[in-house]
Amino acid sequence: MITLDVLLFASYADAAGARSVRVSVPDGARVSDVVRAVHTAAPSIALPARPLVAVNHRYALADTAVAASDEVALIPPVAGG
Amino acid sequence: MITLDVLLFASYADAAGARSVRVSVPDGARVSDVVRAVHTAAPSIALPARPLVAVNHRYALADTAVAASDEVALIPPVAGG
Amino acid sequence: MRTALVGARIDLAAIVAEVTSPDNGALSLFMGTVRNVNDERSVDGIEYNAYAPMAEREMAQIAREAGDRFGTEHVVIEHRTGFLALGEASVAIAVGHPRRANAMDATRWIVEQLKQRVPIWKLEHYTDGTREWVQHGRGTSSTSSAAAGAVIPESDRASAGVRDA
Amino acid sequence: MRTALVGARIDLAAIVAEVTSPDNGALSLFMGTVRNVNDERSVDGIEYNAYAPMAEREMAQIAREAGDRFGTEHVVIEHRTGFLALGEASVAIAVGHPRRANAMDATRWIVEQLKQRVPIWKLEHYTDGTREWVQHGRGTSSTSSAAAGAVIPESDRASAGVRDA
Repeated sequence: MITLDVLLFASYADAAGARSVRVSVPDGARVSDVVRAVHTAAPSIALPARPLVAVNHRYALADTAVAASDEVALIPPVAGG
Repeated sequence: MITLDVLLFASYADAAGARSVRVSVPDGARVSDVVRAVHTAAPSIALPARPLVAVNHRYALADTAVAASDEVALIPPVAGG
Repeated sequence: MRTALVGARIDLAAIVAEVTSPDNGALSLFMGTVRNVNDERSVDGIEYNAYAPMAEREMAQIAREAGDRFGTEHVVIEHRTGFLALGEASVAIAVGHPRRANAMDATRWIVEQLKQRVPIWKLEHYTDGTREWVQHGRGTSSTSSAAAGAVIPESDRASAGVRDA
Repeated sequence: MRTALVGARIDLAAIVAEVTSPDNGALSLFMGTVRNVNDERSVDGIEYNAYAPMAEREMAQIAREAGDRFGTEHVVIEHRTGFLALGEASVAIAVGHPRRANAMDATRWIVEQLKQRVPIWKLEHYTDGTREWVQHGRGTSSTSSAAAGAVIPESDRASAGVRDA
């Protein structure tokens, strides 16, 4: 198992009442596994069906593999500018 | 007859060696008559077939009537910006 | 070429100086400013919140892509964070280019990319005392997310499906 | 809304302040600057010459038309006259608007109209000591003239035929 503190922002952070959520996923887990784990750990976050996820500051695919050293973040719909 | 000092700019002024050219046209003359008179008075100006002409600071039509009190100008192809 | 998240007021004169060059015949600028009304609600100010390291990476990437696509090194993008009052500039984009059409096209492309890709969020403060995170497009989260996904480069795209969500 | 021919350096900060308003979410700017090369000739500077009263009238007219067309009062156009060194701004256009697309569309429309309608000419000074009046489009005078005629409003168009020329 690997443990990750998944970063949360904006409406996701407000819904969770925290800037990150700790999840455990099996070794060899992929982004989609992390998203499911966040959904279980923090059901108050209204995640869309296919939330944007960043791994090490880059948008990641659902099947991107995740390691314990990765910085993983859930990205709410962006609204800059 | 009416006498007009037709204003010249840029390449037209350089070709004529003057900022204006004096022409006389019949009473009731139109812009096209003024252009022909300029062409005769200052043949060194390389006028296009249909030069732009302004009467009182507005682009004018070939058949616009011209009075002695009008400010008439020949407008070379513009190049601002 | 320079991009930055900034905490203080955007210095437009400095940005203009940076993209000014005798090689350029045109300089195009865009600034986003805080508006007093959004979706018919009266706004007091906006708090800009960024995922800073990723926002900086995406902004730098957008500037590089714009440079390649439109053919110029003279690109500056600055985005502010923190609380902004009405009328203040949240973002400034400046492009210098030999040709005016390219300068304007590049500016427009950058602002659209920035709004779709850069992880920055705004918390609007309304005059009635309430606050809300702005959702562009006013669609559902899932719609907005799909729209964003569609413009992020294939190599850089998120689509973490949550089949049981 | 303000338009002006100016003899001194364009003050961008002042122009930006003029079109800034809490009603606006976007501010678009365009500046034309003196480039060191034109048609592969090395340029030293450009002398801008205007038919001042008519240029001012046309600029004001363009600003009004842009305001009507794009829905904003926040339009400023300044054009310089006299000799400009490399890198100096010859024209500045600023548009503030609630919406970014309109601000950028208006800016582009204004610069194109300005180049087609406003009686201003430029005498390029080349590094080899020669000077030449710039002809946009590099066509013959008659081509340029026809092109200009095509965009001037019907009510305001010149077409003084010289049948015997």
